[in-house]
Amino acid sequence: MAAPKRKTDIGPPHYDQMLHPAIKANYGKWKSHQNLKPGVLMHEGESGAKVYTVRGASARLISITTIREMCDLADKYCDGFLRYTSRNNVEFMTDKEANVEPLIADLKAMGVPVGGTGSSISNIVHTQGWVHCHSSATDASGVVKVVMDELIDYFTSMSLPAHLRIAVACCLNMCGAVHCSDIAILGIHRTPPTIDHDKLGNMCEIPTTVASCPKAAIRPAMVEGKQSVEVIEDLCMYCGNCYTVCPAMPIANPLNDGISIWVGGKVSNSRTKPMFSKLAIPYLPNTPPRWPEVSDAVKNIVEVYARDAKKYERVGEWINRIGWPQFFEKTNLEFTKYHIDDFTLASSTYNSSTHIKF
Amino acid sequence: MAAPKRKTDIGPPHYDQMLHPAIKANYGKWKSHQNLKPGVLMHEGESGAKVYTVRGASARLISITTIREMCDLADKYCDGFLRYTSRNNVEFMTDKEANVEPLIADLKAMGVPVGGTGSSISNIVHTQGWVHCHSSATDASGVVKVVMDELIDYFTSMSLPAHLRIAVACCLNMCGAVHCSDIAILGIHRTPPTIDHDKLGNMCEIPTTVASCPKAAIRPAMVEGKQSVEVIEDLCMYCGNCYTVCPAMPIANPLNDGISIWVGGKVSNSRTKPMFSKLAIPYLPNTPPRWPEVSDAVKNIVEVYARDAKKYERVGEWINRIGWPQFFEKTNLEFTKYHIDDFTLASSTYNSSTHIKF
Amino acid sequence: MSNTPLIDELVKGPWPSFIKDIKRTAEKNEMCKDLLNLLEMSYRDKKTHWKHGGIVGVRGYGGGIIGRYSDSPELYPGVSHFHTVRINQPAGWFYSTSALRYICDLWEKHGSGLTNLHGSTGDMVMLGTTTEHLEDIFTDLSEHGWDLGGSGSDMRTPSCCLGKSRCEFACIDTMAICHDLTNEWQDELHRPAFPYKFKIKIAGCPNDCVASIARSDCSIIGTWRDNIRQDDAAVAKYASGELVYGARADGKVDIKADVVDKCPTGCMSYEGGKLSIDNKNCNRCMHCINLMPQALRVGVDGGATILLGAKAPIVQGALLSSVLVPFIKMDPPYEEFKELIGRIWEFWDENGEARERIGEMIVRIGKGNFVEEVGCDPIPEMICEPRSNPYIFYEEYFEEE
Amino acid sequence: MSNTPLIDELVKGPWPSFIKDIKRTAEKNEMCKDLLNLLEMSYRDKKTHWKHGGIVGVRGYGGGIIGRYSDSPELYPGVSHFHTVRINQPAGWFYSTSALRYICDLWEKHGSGLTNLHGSTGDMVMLGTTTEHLEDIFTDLSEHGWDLGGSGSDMRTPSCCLGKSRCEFACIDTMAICHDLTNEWQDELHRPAFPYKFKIKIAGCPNDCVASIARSDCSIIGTWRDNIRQDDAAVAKYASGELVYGARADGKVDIKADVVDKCPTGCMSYEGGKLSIDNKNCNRCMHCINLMPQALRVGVDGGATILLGAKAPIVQGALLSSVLVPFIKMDPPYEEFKELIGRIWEFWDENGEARERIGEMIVRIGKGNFVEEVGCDPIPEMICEPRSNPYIFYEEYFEEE
Ligand code: SRM
Ligand code: SRM
Ligand code: SRM
Ligand code: SRM
Ligand code: SF4
Ligand code: SF4
Ligand code: SF4
Ligand code: SF4
Ligand code: SF4
Ligand code: SF4
Ligand code: SF4
Ligand code: SF4
Repeated sequence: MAAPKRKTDIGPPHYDQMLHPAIKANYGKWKSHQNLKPGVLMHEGESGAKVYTVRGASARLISITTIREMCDLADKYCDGFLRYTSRNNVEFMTDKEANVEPLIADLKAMGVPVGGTGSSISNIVHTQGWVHCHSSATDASGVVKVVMDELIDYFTSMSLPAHLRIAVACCLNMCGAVHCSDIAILGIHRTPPTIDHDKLGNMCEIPTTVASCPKAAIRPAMVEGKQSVEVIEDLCMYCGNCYTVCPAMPIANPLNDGISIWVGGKVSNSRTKPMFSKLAIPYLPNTPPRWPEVSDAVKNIVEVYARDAKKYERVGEWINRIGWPQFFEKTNLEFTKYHIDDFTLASSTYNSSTHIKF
Repeated sequence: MAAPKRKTDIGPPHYDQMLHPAIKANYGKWKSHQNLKPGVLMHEGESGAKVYTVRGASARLISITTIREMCDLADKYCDGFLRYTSRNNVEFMTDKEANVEPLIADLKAMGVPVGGTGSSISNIVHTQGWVHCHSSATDASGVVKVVMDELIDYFTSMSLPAHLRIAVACCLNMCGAVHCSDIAILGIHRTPPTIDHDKLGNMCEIPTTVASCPKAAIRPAMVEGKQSVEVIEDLCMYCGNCYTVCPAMPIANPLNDGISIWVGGKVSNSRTKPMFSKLAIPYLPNTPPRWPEVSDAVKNIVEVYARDAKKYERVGEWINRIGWPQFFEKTNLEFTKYHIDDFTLASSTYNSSTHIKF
Repeated sequence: MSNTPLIDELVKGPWPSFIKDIKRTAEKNEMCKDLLNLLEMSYRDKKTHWKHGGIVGVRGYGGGIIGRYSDSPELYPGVSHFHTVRINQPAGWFYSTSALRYICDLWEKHGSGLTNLHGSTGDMVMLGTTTEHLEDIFTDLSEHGWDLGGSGSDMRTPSCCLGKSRCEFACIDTMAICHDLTNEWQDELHRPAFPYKFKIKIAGCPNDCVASIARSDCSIIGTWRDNIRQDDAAVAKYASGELVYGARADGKVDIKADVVDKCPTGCMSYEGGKLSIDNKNCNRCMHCINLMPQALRVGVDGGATILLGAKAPIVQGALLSSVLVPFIKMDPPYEEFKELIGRIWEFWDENGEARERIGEMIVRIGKGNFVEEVGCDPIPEMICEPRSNPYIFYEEYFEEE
Repeated sequence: MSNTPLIDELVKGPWPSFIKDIKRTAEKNEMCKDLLNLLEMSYRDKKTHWKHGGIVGVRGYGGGIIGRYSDSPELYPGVSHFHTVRINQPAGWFYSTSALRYICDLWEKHGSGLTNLHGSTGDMVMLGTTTEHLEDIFTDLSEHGWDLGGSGSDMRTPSCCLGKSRCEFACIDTMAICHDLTNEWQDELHRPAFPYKFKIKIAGCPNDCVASIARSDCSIIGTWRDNIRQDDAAVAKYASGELVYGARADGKVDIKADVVDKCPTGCMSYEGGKLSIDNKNCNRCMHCINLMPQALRVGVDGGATILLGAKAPIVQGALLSSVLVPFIKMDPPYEEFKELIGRIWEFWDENGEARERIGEMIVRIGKGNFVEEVGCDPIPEMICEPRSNPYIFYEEYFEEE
């Protein structure tokens, strides 16, 4: 029996094979676009050609059952092509205007909301959570589900002052662009790691483990005659990086793990420079299966923003205009000492001016 | 013989004794002011009372000869009162409008330029330099003199877009508000300290000396059997703080000491927040007695600013509008790696955007 | 009663439910069933039940597979091993249905049937398989023209916005670049040899629809050097309301208030119905073009700004990418760019500490030094502002003669 | 030929010449003569000729005198000792000529005749005397109602802008406060007992004419809580050009462009000749008031913003003061303020490291912790923005029951 063929380093398939003919024909020759309604874009080529895009929501964590259904629709309406966006929505493209409405109807029938374009809340970028990661302080897909259930009307409309981008990450590793989101939902640990001294010496390199700590809270130590480490608990701020590096230092703590909320980040260079998200709520409890505290908190921020911001103001731009004191006042959120930075760039966040509103 | 009386902790004389009657009468009851011409202010009380202020330049380093002459003028025109400003100018106040012009004439005759109000270049805040400080990398009073000789027309007029404040400090200790000046002139060392190992152990506390170094470049060391320290020269950036703490580590080096120029700082909260000055020229040679490189460099920056800034734009506000690339282009100054921050807040100064002008 | 009352709550509601989806697939797949059980347990315990990953992989490759084991193999044997396979997506995440159906078939045969389309880095993330399947999966994939993505301390799978394929704003051909770089650096992608991971993301314009500036060690962002193209007739149509900014429900454009006054550089004016742009002072923020795409277009002399160093918070705090090269032409074969990256990798290899991202190294050694070492000229575009502290390492000095 | 050809170059030019002044005084004073010689030597050698200071002082005081010795006593004995005496200036730097003449006489008798009016901290800086004169100087001074200023690790001589004495913008009585605090804390001023120096500067309004925010450990800056007072008739006069912004040669005010459009909060509008201010959104920047002082005035409910921590670069980089208390009434006897400073000093005393300014300590221990320890509530006015890094020290957590 001949060994099966095994090529390496061939790279991904060429995108050329994956493009709808109308996309291929107008590649690099687009002139403009219009946003016809929520979830529907029309791109116009220099030649006058038109391509319609319908954007549907996706849970991102999807099974082959769902993917095949999406393929069925693409076969029916889009000559057998489709794509996913950088925020995990699914997009169907066709040059036949007549296909748009039937496609939308089929999507809705399948339970796929159509929207996410323009001044909407698009899909939530997120991570693995309890579905697949050892590091997670909370679930990701579940949190996304409950938050989007609450905010779905903002997905299917374009009624906000500007784009609003939400992200979820299940630990401080922040897989995804969580740290630059209009609203970021972040799983957090709040207690120091425990140390399995029996295993540490065998499982982990001690110098690497010591170096992993941003706060220099870890020191080599002999414990009961074993090479291990100790954690100076006063210095530890629960980032979990030691656990990433050394499995013998688990940090999960069901009683205390939870979620923090961050606001005002952005990525685009439109008008203002990209910005990091800033702390809004230091801690909300982990309350599966539907995390009502989290979805309420996010909804509250979105609603205050929707009411108060001016046209074309992203969340961060809105807050910069009104100032953080008014942000906390208007959202009715508590300001605590945790909001005041104490890490390496802290001094650059202090208010070194008398610019204060009374 | 009785010991002379010796009171302690009586504090300074009460300012009440020092106030012109018209100032006292209107104390806390001022309504408004006008800037009648360069160097002349008129303050108006709620009662309608008027007080005229004439501001004259001062070298700050002044002798009793000069002070007595100033007193003569105050006796002649101001009922025996005068004051100095926070930028070391001298101010004469009178409620008699008729006194203003004769006073100005006398001041000019004395060689005292009148001006420094409003959108002018006021007096240069400065420090001791070679006149009195062991730490100085350059002279202060001499540099001030040559720069103001060059810029005097900006002192006696109000022709600039806004206030322009210059400061000189003779070492990195920066006595004065040098670090927040429209233009700052700063004496610098550029070579590591030398170490007098014979004296160090006796003169200096080794732990304090080690701790004094911002870059952790100093380590305790035994040298030829003596307790001393060593400097890791690759880490040293010549701040001189070790010398401040330990006289056995002199840092002055005539060949290499020099001057750096900083721009765009401000202190007032007017419009924009207070700002630090930023590096414009990393090094100019120390060329007493008239430092032509320094006065030319400052003049060039002032002139470009005067031409290019909009009304009411301080230097830093102007640069923030046009951007640093255009600042370097318009002033024809070289941008070097030294301009790129590499200290603790460095990452916050990187351009994390695509906002670039071509 | 259901075994999974907690996660069943997530079947409710209008947003697509991943639980519903897994449940449907669980009818045919045991791994799905046990995943649901394990997840229910996490929802009850408020705790992950995955253990720290082990090292698994396919022959000849150092990355592409994330090993994953549950902490309760005895309870839920279906997910005792539940590794992830990262398949390198086609550039721009475009698919033919035949290609996607092939992947579905593969995952039906060799895995849980669950995926992430896509992972945050951009890969097709195939969730849940066991070690024994890995070689077969790989062979099958490579036979069908697919390959694995990155993981570990390698170049990670590059990704890009859809660029010229469907966007008039694209100043560079993001998908062509992405495909080319991925192929050029297959060895760097598959055999971890760097101090730490290295991510590349390519956006066609400063809107940065792939968030490259926030999450790639190297961000390639399209821009232009010449002038914004302007169609005055279309400007007039926006002014009259005939054209609107379609991305907002309320999209009528007030050219003065919404465009000119929001221009960050103040380089636009609108007087007597005439819109003027002082292009020398435009910083390419895109705002005006975004609002009036029928009237304003990016210039024709396209290229890219290269920025370096974005990363998540750990260890020294999050970083955004920052400018290294303000403008570089990005035409195949991208020699100038590739040589630059070559020099960067070489320098990082020699000077980076273990688990030190390039952005952290730049901060540690100083961006000025870094720039010089990789053969670039220091220029003010690299920074928002020059240093304000006087702690300068002067490298040149005079010596006594 | 002159002995001092180099510094003679500084006699030329229109700006007042300190060399000319010293020369005039040198005719009667040997110290001046030798100072000129020593300075000439510095100008030649490009190097200071002063040695690291020694500790000198007057009985019972730990500060107020800066010891200074030249490195060339044999060459220039007149300046072999050349100490500085810091005399505490009267608040606001106002003088009667009789007071100043007394000082001149004193310095003629006991010193070089040279001064700085004033030192950067605010003192009258009397340059150049010898150790033997110090006690006599002090006795004479105290007999005449004067006292020494600060030096070393003590509270330094407070200073202030002229405030209510001659400025309509003053929201607090800076001179009264400065005088009161100086007297209240004579012990702290004269007997160094702190980890390092502590400077207080008081400005009457956010224009901060004493640069307190840049160079005082505690900045007291006047502000107001109510509304800007507005005189519409005067606004109209500015509009018509009858009134001008006198501080610029070209001072005609364009109310829309120069005032409204430059308001940093956008809280002003000018329509149909009516200027309106949304005072709730005004951040008290002073710009509009500065430009039209006859039309706009600060509110009547004055008080101060208290900011902490400014300092020069060494050791950890320069700091500006930052907000601790947004608004505090500053009426005599200033109890609330003094108690606050008392708590701050106590905490700094216990927690500050040697030679650690309060600003550096705040950065080291975290401003949130500091604020709590000195009994203030954390409020968003203290910061420009909340933290962006997730490195939070949670202090409260749940324990297993
Ligand atoms: C699968 C994925 C999340 C997702 O649900 O999409 C992921 C999952 C993990 N990431 Fe990530 N990262 C993923 C994209 C990211 C991103 C976003 C990106 O690439 O655009 C980031 C932020 C950007 C960055 O790189 O800084 C990210 C920052 C991290 C970090 C922090 C790295 C740092 O330098 O701060 C870690 C920790 C580490 O490397 O040890 C990490 C580590 C991990 C590990 C391997 C956990 C670990 O500690 O070993 C996770 C495996 C989970 C699992 O069991 O499947 N992951 N990770 C993403 C990769 C999918 C793909 O290939 O397409
Ligand atoms: C399809 C997609 C690219 C892809 O390769 O997948 C895409 C496509 C377009 N983007 Fe985007 N953007 C896409 C992710 C992004 C991202 C990345 C992200 O969200 O993670 C950003 C940066 C977001 C941020 O700043 O945090 C992004 C910032 C923009 C902006 C700038 C918005 C702003 O004002 O800040 C525009 C301009 C606009 O819409 O006015 C834009 C405009 C567009 C246009 C109109 C470009 C065009 O001419 O076709 C496209 C249709 C947008 C729409 O949804 O209305 N796109 N866009 C991505 C869709 C994601 C989704 O499913 O929601
Ligand atoms: C005389 C004066 C400069 C002047 O020409 O006006 C001065 C002179 C000295 N300063 Fe200063 N400082 C003077 C105001 C300042 C200021 C400005 C201010 O107070 O508003 C600053 C910046 C603000 C600050 O405090 O941070 C200042 C920051 C320093 C520093 C750096 C302190 C730091 O924390 O970074 C030092 C170094 C030290 O303390 O060892 C210093 C040290 C010194 C010493 C004592 C030199 C030394 O290392 O021992 C200088 C004595 C010179 C001499 O021989 O006379 N001087 N010093 C000022 C005091 C006059 C007065 O009492 O009115
Ligand atoms: C006399 C003095 C206070 C004192 O107690 O000695 C003073 C007095 C006045 N200042 Fe000042 N300022 C004085 C130092 C300052 C300083 C401190 C400094 O320069 O070190 C500042 C902060 C400078 C900075 O930001 O770097 C200062 C920033 C201002 C401003 C804000 C200017 C701006 O736009 O940033 C104003 C408002 C204006 O002039 O429009 C102002 C306005 C005024 C007014 C008009 C206030 C009034 O109603 O009387 C006074 C006359 C100003 C003039 O010169 O035209 N004063 N003023 C100081 C004179 C110094 C000198 O001799 O030149
Ligand atoms: S954010 Fe943390 S827990 Fe979530 S997938 Fe990434 S590494 Fe795992
Ligand atoms: S959790 Fe973070 S801060 Fe705490 S010991 Fe581990 S690495 Fe250090
Ligand atoms: S700046 Fe430096 S050299 Fe100048 S007076 Fe202050 S301590 Fe002395
Ligand atoms: S000069 Fe500054 S950096 Fe150099 S050794 Fe001395 S204290 Fe350290
Ligand atoms: S980044 Fe620019 S080119 Fe790419 S999809 Fe977004 S708008 Fe289009
Ligand atoms: S792209 Fe931005 S900076 Fe350039 S003209 Fe348009 S709005 Fe102004
Ligand atoms: S700080 Fe304000 S109150 Fe004091 S002098 Fe300046 S403008 Fe007047
Ligand atoms: S004081 Fe400043 S913020 Fe307030 S209204 Fe005037 S210009 Fe605007």
